[in-house]
Amino acid sequence: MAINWFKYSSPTTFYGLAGKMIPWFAIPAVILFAIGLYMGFFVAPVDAQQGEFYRIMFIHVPTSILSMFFYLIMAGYAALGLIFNTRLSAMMASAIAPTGALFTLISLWTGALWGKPMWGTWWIWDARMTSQLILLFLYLGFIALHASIDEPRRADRAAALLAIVGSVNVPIIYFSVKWWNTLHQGSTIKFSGTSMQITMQHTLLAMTLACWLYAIAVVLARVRSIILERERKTDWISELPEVKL
Amino acid sequence: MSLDIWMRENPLTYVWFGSYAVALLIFAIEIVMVVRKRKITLQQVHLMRDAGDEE
Amino acid sequence: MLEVSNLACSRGDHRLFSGLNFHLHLGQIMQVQGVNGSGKTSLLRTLCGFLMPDEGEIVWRGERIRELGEDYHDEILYLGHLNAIKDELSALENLRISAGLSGIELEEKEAVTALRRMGLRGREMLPTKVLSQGQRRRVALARLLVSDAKLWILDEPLSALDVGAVALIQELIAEHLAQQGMVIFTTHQPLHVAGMEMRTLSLS
Amino acid sequence: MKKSTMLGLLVLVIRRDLVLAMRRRADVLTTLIFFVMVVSLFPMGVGPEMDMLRKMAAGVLWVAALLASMLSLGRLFSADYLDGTLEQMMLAPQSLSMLVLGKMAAHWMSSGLPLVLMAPVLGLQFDMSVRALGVLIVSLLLGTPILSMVGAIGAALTLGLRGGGVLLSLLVLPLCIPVLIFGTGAVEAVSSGLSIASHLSLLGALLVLALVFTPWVTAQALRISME
Repeated sequence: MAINWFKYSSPTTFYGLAGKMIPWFAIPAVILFAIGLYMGFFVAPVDAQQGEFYRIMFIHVPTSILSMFFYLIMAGYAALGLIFNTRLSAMMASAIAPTGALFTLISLWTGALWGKPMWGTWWIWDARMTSQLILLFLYLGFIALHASIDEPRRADRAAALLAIVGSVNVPIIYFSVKWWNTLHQGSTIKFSGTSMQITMQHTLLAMTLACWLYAIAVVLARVRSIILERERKTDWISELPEVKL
Repeated sequence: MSLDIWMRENPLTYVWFGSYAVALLIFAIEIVMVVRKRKITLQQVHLMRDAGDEE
Repeated sequence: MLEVSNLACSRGDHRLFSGLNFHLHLGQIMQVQGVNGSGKTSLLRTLCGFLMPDEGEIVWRGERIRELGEDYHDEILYLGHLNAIKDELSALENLRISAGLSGIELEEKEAVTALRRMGLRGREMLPTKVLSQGQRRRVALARLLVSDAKLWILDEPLSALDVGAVALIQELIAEHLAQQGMVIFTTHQPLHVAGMEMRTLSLS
Repeated sequence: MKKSTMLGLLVLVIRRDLVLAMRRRADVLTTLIFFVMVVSLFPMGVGPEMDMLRKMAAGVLWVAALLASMLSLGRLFSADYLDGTLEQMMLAPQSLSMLVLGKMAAHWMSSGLPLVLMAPVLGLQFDMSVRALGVLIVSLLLGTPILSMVGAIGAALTLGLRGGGVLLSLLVLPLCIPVLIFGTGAVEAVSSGLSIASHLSLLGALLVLALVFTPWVTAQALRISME
């Protein structure tokens, strides 16, 4: 079956498509959040060593994983936009950035709250925490660069190049931070039990999926606004029912 | 430290309000921002269209 | 030699021109006309390859300029609004460096000769910051004398120049065309080249 | 008249930028004075205990060098951008990456190298041992060119933007963290009697990587910014 992918990569088609898709991601996200929270607080048992505190994991781990993952997705879209000159890819990249930055922020915040009861301090210069902090800087750099260039085309392309350079740098940064951390004998996060309980795994899975779906819904909603803003002078925008009114 | 003692006595409250409530609040703020941005953008498009009609 | 087909260009949301077609052959000269903001400079910058056209192609000797890259750069000379000269350097240093950037190693004697022909005798060694606006423009224009480029792309070459210098530039352009060179330029002042048919391209 | 080669063009750009730096000596000196000042402020902030200062020395010198090189990066392309020379460079018959490499080299010689030469004097203020000083110089020699090269990408991306200087630091500093880590790590390894070879070779590897990729990336960034 030959699907014309380029048809879906045009902002015109995607605008309508995204509008239809948002509920399909948003509603499952809400349901999964409800399930995940219920399981996390009422079903999952108390951990032998960490007590109730380990329950932070169910929000900390998904946001940490996804924040890194979103950076790569963002850089991927940016690269597509730069190479094939597709407008939609660049718009997607700039729509992902705020969500990615907020996920990183949540990950840092919950990490600090987890750290306090575990190590007695809000912040430790642990390899993963430090990498997350640097990741937040990279997101902020992308957003700041995009925001300070008035011409949309240059903004897209410059930010895209930065995202690509950043994603090439992420492994180097991660490796160097890890190396630095082992040299300085810092503590690292270790999970107390040898293996996670099956309910914990399921909870984690539900929460990760919920966060993922939520992020997709928000990104789609944001990209719709971006399309509307960028294409406001075109004819198809003025044909839209929400614009005609 | 009093916070340490309070934390150990009410771990669930600490976990819930400390991380989950904050995370959900951040999500809520993000949703509000996205909705607002859509509203403002639509308004701008309307304004532009009205201005275009008068020309 | 230079073929432009269906060229479209925009700045931001604003479409400057579209569906632009023209050819330029050896020994031909073309003036780009249009009111302020009609896209003259953008057209010239697109021809240099600084700007990516929205649509259309620019072909030089049968190949697209994007693919030619440096080989195309070797054959063109661009003179923009900005003089590309440094205040801290002398006229002589400026000329030798800008010639060097366009791939030509210039002897001091050759550079001095060129500057003298541009009417800068006795000012070769002065830092350009003490020169007047017109004299700086002359330093920039001295590049025309030492270049071996086929196609000259000149954006307002006559700005800030006095009558004598304008005559000199006209003379230089005539020489260049006589040697099978090509010129595309914009100007708000009249520019006459003796014995040459001046083609015009109007942007609206 | 004769045609110039790729190497000729590289030398031309380096020479030109160095001559310009010589004629604007104040700029070079400002960077150097900034570096000296930042380093000298640290003992006043943390107290004059020599044991602590000795431990901090490498980190302080490296962070100060990082900040000082950020200061001078803003000027890397902006002057050429404003007077139109950058346009002419983009029309040079050799690849733009080569010219960019030349500008990076000149930038390092006029802003990085003075810092490296100044570092031992400042290291003495922190009572560093001779061996540690030697390693510090080697690590700075390997590391500061990377700062110039990675910084050039940021300088090219922020060309002509309002508030470009601050933005430049925001973009470039996170990317420079590995250099900082390996650079200070080497000096600390000496102090604690460990082998320094791995740190310096990693720093060398980063330098090679930067040499291969950054000129091309910077050239692309310049093309984007010139549109």
